Amino acid sequence: MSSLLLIAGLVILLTVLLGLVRILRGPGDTERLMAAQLLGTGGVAALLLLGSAIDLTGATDLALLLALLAAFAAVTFVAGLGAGPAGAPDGRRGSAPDVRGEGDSPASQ
Amino acid sequence: MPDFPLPVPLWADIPLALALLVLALWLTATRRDRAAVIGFTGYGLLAAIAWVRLGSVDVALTEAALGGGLMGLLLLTAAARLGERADQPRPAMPVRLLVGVLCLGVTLALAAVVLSLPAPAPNLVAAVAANQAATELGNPVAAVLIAFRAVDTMLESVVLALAVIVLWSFGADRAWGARPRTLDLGPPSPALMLLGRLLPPLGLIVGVHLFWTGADHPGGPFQGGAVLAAMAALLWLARLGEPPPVSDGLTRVGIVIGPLLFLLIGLAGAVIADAFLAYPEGLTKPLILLIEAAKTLSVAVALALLVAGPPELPAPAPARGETAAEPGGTV
Amino acid sequence: MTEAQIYGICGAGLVGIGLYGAILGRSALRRLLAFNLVGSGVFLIFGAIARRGGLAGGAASDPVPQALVITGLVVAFAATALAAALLIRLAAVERDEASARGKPEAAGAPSAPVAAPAKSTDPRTEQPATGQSGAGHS
Amino acid sequence: MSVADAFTAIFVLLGAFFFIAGWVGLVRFPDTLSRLHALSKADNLGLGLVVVGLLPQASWPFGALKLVALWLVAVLVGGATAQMLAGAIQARAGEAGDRVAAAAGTDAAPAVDDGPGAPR
Repeated sequence: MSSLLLIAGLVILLTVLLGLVRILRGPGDTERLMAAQLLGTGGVAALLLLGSAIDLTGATDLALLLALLAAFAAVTFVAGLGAGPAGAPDGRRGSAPDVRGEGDSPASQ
Repeated sequence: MPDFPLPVPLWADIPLALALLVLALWLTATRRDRAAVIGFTGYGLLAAIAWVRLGSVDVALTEAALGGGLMGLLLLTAAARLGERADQPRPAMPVRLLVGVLCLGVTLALAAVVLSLPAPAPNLVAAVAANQAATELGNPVAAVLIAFRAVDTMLESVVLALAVIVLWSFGADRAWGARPRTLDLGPPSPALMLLGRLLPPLGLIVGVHLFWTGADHPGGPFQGGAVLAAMAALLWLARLGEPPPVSDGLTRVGIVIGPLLFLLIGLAGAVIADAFLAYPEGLTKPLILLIEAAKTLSVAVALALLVAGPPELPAPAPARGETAAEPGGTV
Repeated sequence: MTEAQIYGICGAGLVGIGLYGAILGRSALRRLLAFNLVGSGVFLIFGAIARRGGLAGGAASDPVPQALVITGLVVAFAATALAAALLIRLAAVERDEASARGKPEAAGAPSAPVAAPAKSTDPRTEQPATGQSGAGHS
Repeated sequence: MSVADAFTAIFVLLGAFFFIAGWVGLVRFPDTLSRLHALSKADNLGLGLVVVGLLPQASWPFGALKLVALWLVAVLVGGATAQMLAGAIQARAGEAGDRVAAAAGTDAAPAVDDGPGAPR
């Protein structure tokens, strides 16, 4: 049984690690954020599976913490879209156009 | 750990380590600040998993709470506040090459050191285990933090309090006494408000659980405090509450109560028990609990205030009427 | 290869990458990230050593280095928060100065003349000092 | 293999399948909203099925309770963030459309949503 859980956990971990491609290539920051979130969820699932397969103490606590906090990046990102740079009373302008932005993958691969 | 059909190091650790390195390379090379910061939040999540694989669940919890949660919040707020700024001119190619070679040298030297560590690894596991009973704590890491290396831990909570003071001093003179406003990123979306209403109660439970369970299992004041701070920041982000003004007395008490109590009990230990920061026989566990509770509170307050930023005056004269509903809530 | 070796080497690589980024980063925020990478790499090496010691001593990980890393993580976070606040403050001051100089900026026009002179004098005097404290932290 | 183990195996494998599907969708789907859809599948179904599958293996009652709490948190957080992201994407698309319509011309081009032509 536990070897099946282990394999499933490893498969999920590898899958979400491959999702890093989206962080690296974008094209937009929204995609990067989604990939980061998949990383969080998949990390939670992998931790649960590995935790019950090879008896990692505290893996469930960590998974709970990750599930609770993994979305903070997304939340702040979206909230930050509406905000302008510091001191500018009127948000909206300046920050909206650069949601997208070309990924520069050649540097990393 | 029993044997398994496939070697975990090969399939989990090497990809994880590679992912960390690729992500690190990418976020130093990429062009845009905010993209790099998003990558860094992913990095924090991966690092937490790496720490579990290293057998340090306590560290993994801290890394997840700070690196995965609060750090993303802090840096993405900073990125939103800064906007995209023009890149600074890059130095000439030879300089970059030189720096690259030197950094590679550092890496190679460190890697050589890691690979040539002495074979029977020196450790303090036995020493900690031998004396752990005296602290009545089941978690060896907690015992080290609160008893065996108590000076470190106390000074570290002093550092947190000092950091808040320094941060507050960044504000303009005119703004002294006002509220921090760095997290005030504009009107929240309905989904954010829902999250802000439902998540903090759960986070409160998890935070207190982490603090309480820290005596015998992985967890402790830092992890619990970080979760509580993250929940407070979420509330402020959703505008369901506001950070307290810098002049608020209760907040100041909250910041210093942890280190202060630690210090007082430590000083009392010099008189009652035999040394500074020693705990008297029999009272060890209650005193440790008291210190840890105060420390959890102080860590939570200090971390939340660190994320909230220096005091700021409300944005001058909205002029466009969109944020005009706000002045009622300000000091 | 044990996991201690894998993550130890990973940590060594992170220190190198972070150093490069901290020296030649494209922007201040990026250098801040790189500084965190260096810290993370050092902590991972610490973790590798703790893992070896722990396995030799019959535990999952040596508790003493773990405690040190926890302390270090919290302090690194505090330093990062300070640096980020400094960057935001600096950007606000620069923007105020730019609008005080009468740059034709759409958003700055109505409010800037009132707020700018008072705001831009005091931060300028504290700027060198804050710059130093930032350097001391990183 | 007991019934509980078979139950676990089926649900965990299904969950893993949804993670793979979510990843494929995230990498291969042409536009942002579809990718978000794929991500939500992995978020809710993938993690949910894994948690359901692990329930028989968890210690009763606190281990199981923790798992259920975890899944509830994940669904709440995943749903709310997906909603927020979708709202942001839509607002951006609307803004870009306005700007194109007004033919302001300066920074309209980079703001247009990354449509079918997204690099791959």
